[in-house]
Amino acid sequence: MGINLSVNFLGKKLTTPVILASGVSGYSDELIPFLDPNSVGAITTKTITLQPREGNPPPRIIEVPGGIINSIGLANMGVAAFIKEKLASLLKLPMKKIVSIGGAKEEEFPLLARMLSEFRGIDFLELNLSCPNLKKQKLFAQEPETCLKIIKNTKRVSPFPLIAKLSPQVTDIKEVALACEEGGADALNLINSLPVLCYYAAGKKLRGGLSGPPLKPLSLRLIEETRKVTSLPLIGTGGIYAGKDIIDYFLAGANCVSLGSVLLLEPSAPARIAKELKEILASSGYDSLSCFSSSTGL
Amino acid sequence: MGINLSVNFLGKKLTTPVILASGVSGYSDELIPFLDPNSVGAITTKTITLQPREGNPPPRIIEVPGGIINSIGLANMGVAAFIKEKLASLLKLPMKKIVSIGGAKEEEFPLLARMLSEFRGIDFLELNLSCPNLKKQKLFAQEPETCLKIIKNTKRVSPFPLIAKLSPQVTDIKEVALACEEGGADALNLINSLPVLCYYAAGKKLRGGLSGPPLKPLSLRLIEETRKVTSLPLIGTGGIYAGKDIIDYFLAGANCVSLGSVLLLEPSAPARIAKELKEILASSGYDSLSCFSSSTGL
Amino acid sequence: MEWNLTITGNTPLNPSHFLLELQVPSSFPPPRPGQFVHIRIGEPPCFLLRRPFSIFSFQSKKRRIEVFYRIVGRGTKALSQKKKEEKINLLGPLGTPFNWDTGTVPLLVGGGRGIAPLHFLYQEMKKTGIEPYVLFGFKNAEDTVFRERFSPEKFLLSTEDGSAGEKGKVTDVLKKHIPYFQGKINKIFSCGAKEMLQEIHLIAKKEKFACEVSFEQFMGCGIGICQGCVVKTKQGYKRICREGPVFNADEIAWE
Amino acid sequence: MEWNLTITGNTPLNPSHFLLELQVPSSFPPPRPGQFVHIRIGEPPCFLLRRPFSIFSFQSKKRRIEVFYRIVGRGTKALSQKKKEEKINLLGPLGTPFNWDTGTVPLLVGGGRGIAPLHFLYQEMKKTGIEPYVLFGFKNAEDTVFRERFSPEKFLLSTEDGSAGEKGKVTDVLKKHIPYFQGKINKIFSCGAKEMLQEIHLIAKKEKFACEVSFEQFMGCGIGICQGCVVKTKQGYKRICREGPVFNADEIAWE
Ligand SMILES: Cc1cc2nc3c(=O)[nH]c(=O)nc-3n(C[C@H](O)[C@H](O)[C@H](O)COP(=O)(O)OP(=O)(O)OC[C@H]3O[C@@H](n4cnc5c(N)ncnc54)[C@H](O)[C@@H]3O)c2cc1C
Ligand SMILES: Cc1cc2nc3c(=O)[nH]c(=O)nc-3n(C[C@H](O)[C@H](O)[C@H](O)COP(=O)(O)OP(=O)(O)OC[C@H]3O[C@@H](n4cnc5c(N)ncnc54)[C@H](O)[C@@H]3O)c2cc1C
Ligand SMILES: Cc1cc2nc3c(=O)[nH]c(=O)nc-3n(C[C@H](O)[C@H](O)[C@H](O)COP(=O)(O)O)c2cc1C
Ligand SMILES: Cc1cc2nc3c(=O)[nH]c(=O)nc-3n(C[C@H](O)[C@H](O)[C@H](O)COP(=O)(O)O)c2cc1C
Ligand code: FES
Ligand code: FES
Repeated sequence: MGINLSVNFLGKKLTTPVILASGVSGYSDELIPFLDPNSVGAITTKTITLQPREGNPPPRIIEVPGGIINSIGLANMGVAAFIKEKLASLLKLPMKKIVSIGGAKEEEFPLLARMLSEFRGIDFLELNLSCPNLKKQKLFAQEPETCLKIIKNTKRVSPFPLIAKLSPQVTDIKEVALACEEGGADALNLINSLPVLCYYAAGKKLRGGLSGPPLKPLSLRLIEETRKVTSLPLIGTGGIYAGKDIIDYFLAGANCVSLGSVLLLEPSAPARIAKELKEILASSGYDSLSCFSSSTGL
Repeated sequence: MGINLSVNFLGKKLTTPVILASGVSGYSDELIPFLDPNSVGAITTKTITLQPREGNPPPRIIEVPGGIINSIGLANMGVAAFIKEKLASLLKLPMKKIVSIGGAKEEEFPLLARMLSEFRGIDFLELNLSCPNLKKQKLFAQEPETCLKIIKNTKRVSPFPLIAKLSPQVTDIKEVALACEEGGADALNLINSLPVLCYYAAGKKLRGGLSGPPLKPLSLRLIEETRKVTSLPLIGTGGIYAGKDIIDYFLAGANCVSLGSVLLLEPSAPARIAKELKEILASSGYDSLSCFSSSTGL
Repeated sequence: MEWNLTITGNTPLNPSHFLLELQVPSSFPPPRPGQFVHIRIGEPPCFLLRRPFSIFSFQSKKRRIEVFYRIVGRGTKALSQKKKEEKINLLGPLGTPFNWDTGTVPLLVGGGRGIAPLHFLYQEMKKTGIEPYVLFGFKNAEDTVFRERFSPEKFLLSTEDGSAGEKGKVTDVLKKHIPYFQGKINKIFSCGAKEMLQEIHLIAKKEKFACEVSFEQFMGCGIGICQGCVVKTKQGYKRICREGPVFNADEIAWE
Repeated sequence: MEWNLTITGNTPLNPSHFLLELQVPSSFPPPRPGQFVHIRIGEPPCFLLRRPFSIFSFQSKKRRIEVFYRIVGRGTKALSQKKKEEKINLLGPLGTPFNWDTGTVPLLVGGGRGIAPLHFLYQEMKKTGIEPYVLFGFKNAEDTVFRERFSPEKFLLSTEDGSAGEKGKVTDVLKKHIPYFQGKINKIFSCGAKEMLQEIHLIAKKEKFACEVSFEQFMGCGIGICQGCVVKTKQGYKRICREGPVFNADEIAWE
């Protein structure tokens, strides 16, 4: 099929609008054997922190009716080990690369950006302002002022465009989005998983983030609201399992999308999803995604 | 089985902790043929407004993967017709009665309470501060100050204990809960459906409230958080489909629960659920729900 | 009103259309044409709402009901995979049926799967000695199931692609044949897409035929509780599961 | 590593335990004892994560693998309802297997469904001329499946209620028989609940037996990506799906 799935994202061309979300692609090495690289526009690393993080005690992931709850707790090797052990092979991949960074404190975001700044093969940095699995009282993404500050300070030292990843657990996403824009964010990613709680065995609690199908209608609504107040590119994330889900995200105002939980179930999903997307376009008589330019403002 | 499911709620005895939620029991008459009255502690009416409301254009309800989206738009006959046509037969029911009221403006809540005040067979009023299907920019339940004011003014004229029904779409539920308490709420109901968006056919949008299974872990987390800051009785609502779900709500800190979407699928669910609850208690060696008094602070 | 019924058949008529046959107990209220059943497809979290289907036929002696359905999504797909002998849970019969009396000379106009309630209506009318005229429209020849069940001299068929019967939309074919029906019939009964029903109502009004239409709409409870399934009438929204699915077309506030 | 396999059998052994048999193609890598498969139970939104199961046996000639499972929740329930001839999607073989060599004189200690990888281990050890001692513990007699597959003179059975074999927890029975095993065996292989594994490790340490244990933990991806399935070791958390499920018990940071 002569159908072109490529999209322009912050001045770069993604082969498809499908990004692999942070936390479900590891540092990319373990997922690569399952991937058709042509089906993926960009890959996002697990969120990297300044210090290595052990993560939360198990259990860390469980299926509940209709969703998945994870409480990984940002387990990662820390930025130094990441640079030493993983970055070189990541940078050899054909798709665009997004490095997700997470600070325990506000000041750590610019530090992380600075440490990564010399590796120009990185295409974008994503600021994880919204991890639900930390001990903090509030997420950064729940405090517009804090988002603004973090982004502003990171922007100063980052040679890479910045994507701010937001949380659904806010009263007004528009406020947060506007603060990020004011701080200098180049794009927004909506949404991270939703903070929740379950009991997985007699009285045993798991606090974590909900992901999977129910996030889609939530994310669509937040994207629609956000689209009304900003023309920043938006990455739509949450509950994408099929090509048709991506169409809905475009209709709501997203410019590209990212796949999370589906990769846990089906690590080879991107190829299927890209194929479905092509079929949908073909059957509607389109040969590229530019038919959505009106809704996305591209 | 000599198992007693009764719970004390605001000084009244509910035969079971199972309340039928607002909007899924109509004005009670149509559901009654399906109900075993002994399995239900209380019934909540559809939210009643000052003026009759037509509600939103169809479609109004749709299943999406993992959840249900409704956009009824508070269709109801208005308080005058409700009093004239429905209240008398409602008051004859054996279970406790909760009348849900909703104001288009803040001032309408006390007006509604006053109009209902002479019907002493009503046990509780529930203030729907959180309907996701209105045209307003913000829900009352997203503005702690507004909640406080509404409850305070309603409390003045209401001979009935007041339950405030809250929305999950807030940055910090604790703030809202504390404002409600300060305003004089006697109990809180967490949660109403979550504002979302879906596309149900080529490009056709439905904005509405998400209900069903995914609301359970969300509601449990919000209840746990709320329980830390208040000792008000809490009604746990969201995604209850089985007796074991109710146990989880008690563990999180709820004092009773309400059933929403399950009634759409299975109008006779309360009897099954009460039976399951009894079996769980029996198999754990308990003969009443008082085993949960520690977690609920009763 | 809630029943656990045994599937006695679930037969593909073509790749997308199936006929489901269910055994009902003697306590099952005899359904009337236009009424529907609300079928539980599966358990949460797989399926959270029932799916409504018109009753396609009722065999009172064998105590069987039939449902004629088309696969359009996840629920109907799962329904099509159910096997004989499996149990199925449903609410029904629900809703308000079609109305006719001995003076009625009916024309039944159906589109696609909208023929389901009209098939039942046809059967019941024949039992009361009325032989309706029938006009059914489909996409193409493959979809034209059950034509052999109607008396050929009173049966008209149309397909959009002309692969069977007359070519064209069912409403256009109806318009073409109005001269034939004038003076013969006095009431149209119809079921199908809303736009089609509206056109048919216009024709009926012009010709001074009475007209009853059966609507589809997304449903929640199916029993009148949730206000989920409304259609706009001249007296405001009415519930399709309770006041409908059959309405006097004159009542409807068409857009 | 992703396969669509045909179910050649899915047999109840008692009301809660089943044996699933799958045909694998010749390209399927010969699995090693201790490895597991990650089974896709159904489609979203019904099932969102796969479920991990040890390989219970591998018949290289017939190209069949078997999985022995217990119904504990929604996923295993749905698995038990799958029929012969249906297809099933899985990832595998995954994980790091048990280790032994010609000098190993093994005792296999399993509890409940934890016998699954040990059964496969037993079969493979026998192929290399090693005949392991076996001690299996169950809740009650009904659960004591497969006992006839082990040489009676080297097989010990216990049940918690004493309805078959010796009465008691499998760890207590092991302790009782330690004098018998002393000087005979040099390595314990075990799979079961974590508390049981910890007790077994204590016994092994005291007796200076080597000890390998296979863990269960809730899993996400099953292929090392999500960090969902860890166990605490002396070098920090390790992934059960990748560095495990089999670990040298000395490595584990028991609580
Ligand atoms: C009174 C009535 C009688 C009907 N009779 C028949 C019949 O005899 N044969 C037949 O094939 N179909 C009939 N339908 C339509 C049938 O209910 C839908 O095709 C079915 O619900 C689609 O379910 P799904 O899960 O396959 O589709 P999906 O699109 O996956 O369903 C998603 C959601 O949308 C709802 N939905 C989607 N389309 C419709 C629709 N057209 N009407 C109602 N709900 C819809 C579903 O119930 C579900 O909640 C009838 C509908 C009504 C209201
Ligand atoms: C490496 C490994 C090998 C295993 N081998 C076997 C085996 O051979 N036979 C057997 O019967 N079982 C085995 N298990 C356990 C099996 O995976 C669980 O019983 C199964 O996942 C439960 O799924 P469910 O949907 O029925 O339970 P539910 O409790 O409904 O599942 C809810 C969620 O919890 C997870 N979960 C619940 N219990 C466990 C558990 N014990 N381990 C992992 N995840 C769990 C599920 O995967 C799911 O995400 C093994 C587990 C692991 C990690
Ligand atoms: C196991 C797991 C780990 C995750 N880790 C991260 C992470 O490290 N950083 C981050 O920004 N998001 C993380 N996420 C969130 C996802 O990137 C995504 O935002 C979320 O899961 C919603 O998308 P989905 O519904 O497609 O899963 C994680 C999600 C899962 C399921
Ligand atoms: C069809 C429908 C109508 C509803 N109408 C109301 C309403 O009028 N007032 C209200 O407070 N909540 C209303 N709700 C919300 C429910 O009372 C409940 O809070 C929500 O559905 C979450 O519970 P559930 O997951 O058990 O459905 C409605 C929900 C549904 C599904
Ligand atoms: S579907 Fe609930 S009122 Fe009709
Ligand atoms: S399950 Fe994902 S790393 Fe093991």
